[in-house]
Amino acid sequence: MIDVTAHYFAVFRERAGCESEAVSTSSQTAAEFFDEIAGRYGFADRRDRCKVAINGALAAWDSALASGDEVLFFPPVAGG
Amino acid sequence: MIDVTAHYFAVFRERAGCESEAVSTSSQTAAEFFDEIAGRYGFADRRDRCKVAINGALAAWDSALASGDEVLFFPPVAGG
Amino acid sequence: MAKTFAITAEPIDPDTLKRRLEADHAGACVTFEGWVRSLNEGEAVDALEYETHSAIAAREGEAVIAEARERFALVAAEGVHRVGKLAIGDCAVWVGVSAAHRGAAFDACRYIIDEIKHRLPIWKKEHYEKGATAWINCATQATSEPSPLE
Amino acid sequence: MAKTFAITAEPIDPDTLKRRLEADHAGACVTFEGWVRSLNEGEAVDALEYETHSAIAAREGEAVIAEARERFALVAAEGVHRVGKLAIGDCAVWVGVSAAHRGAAFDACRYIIDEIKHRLPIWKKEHYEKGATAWINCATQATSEPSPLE
Repeated sequence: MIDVTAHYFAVFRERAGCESEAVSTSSQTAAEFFDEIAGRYGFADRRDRCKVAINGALAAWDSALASGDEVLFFPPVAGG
Repeated sequence: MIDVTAHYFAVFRERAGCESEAVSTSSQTAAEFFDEIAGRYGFADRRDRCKVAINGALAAWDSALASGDEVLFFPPVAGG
Repeated sequence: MAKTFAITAEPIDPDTLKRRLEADHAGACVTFEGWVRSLNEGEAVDALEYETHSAIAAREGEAVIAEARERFALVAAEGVHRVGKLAIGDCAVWVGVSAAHRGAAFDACRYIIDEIKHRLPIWKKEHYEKGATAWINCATQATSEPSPLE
Repeated sequence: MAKTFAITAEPIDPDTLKRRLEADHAGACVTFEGWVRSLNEGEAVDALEYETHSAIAAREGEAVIAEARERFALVAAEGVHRVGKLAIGDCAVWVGVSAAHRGAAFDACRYIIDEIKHRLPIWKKEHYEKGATAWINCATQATSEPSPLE
């Protein structure tokens, strides 16, 4: 298990009911962690339409997580 | 023979040495009249790159001329 | 290098921004402004709220501008996206480019706004006259104007 | 119908012109400005002189704007061309359009400036630093940016 902080934006923040939270997880990658969190809060968006940032920079979904990471989940952008 | 007024713009004005002049001509169309004037002053531009206006409106090169017409010869435009 | 893209909570001032594009060898200037519309997908909109991650959005915006300067023969290119609560008619995003020739200026301006719209972490929440709200994204929009990226 | 295209001997004021494009249902605004460049085809330019037939040029400009409104889903479209003697950096021509969506705004703005450049009776004389002058037209320009119309 690792200890990370998850940060939620826009519709994800509203679904989660908080801007960020400490999470202990057995997920090894950003993708696994997203799926875990999305399942918990019922995020409706497909992961490939979302983005993740780790410690302040956009990251690939297969990035490995480490204890202490700040993981930011971005729902689909406004676009248009 | 008909009596018309020819008006010259930009490089045509400089070649002709005047803004306009009264001309008696046997030309029956704008195209014939252009060729006559172009020959007289050595206009270098091909007619299909130039335009003609008759009595204040752009006109086709095969327009017939009548006495009293104001005929405006436009060299190729700036474009770009 | 001077900053070429900014996220701001203040009103955008296009006229001041445009002056930064001036140069003796620039012959063409193309600007894009995105304005808050009163109607989206048939719903009457009262106001909009833009949320962002400022640091990542600004960095990604800078990256888009840099790509445009690589791809097109530009003199200058700048962009600004406003966030927070906006009213109908407010300018939400501004992009301006200058170039020797207009072809490059049009192509680059379009490239920049298309990429900004699709890549920057900026989210839009619409407040409707009837009181409801909705987060808007590409997937929720009708496909009247499909993106070249999708 | 209000005039949508003008020929003027006065400096162009883009900011004032742009306000005429505003409307609650407009979500995108694209503007084009043509600036006098210090260099053309490698020659150092001091100043430019634009000559026109004002009435015919204005009428043809109005026709171009009307065509753009037929072809693209626009909210508003306007254009102005300045004539007389201009200095480096002066705005010689301005085109602005607003639309619900940016695709139409970009396409229409480009259409209008392309047509204006090729159809309006406006002639450009360059004054070079070394004292010479030259009338410039499409045929005298290098083909670095071929027009779709030729």
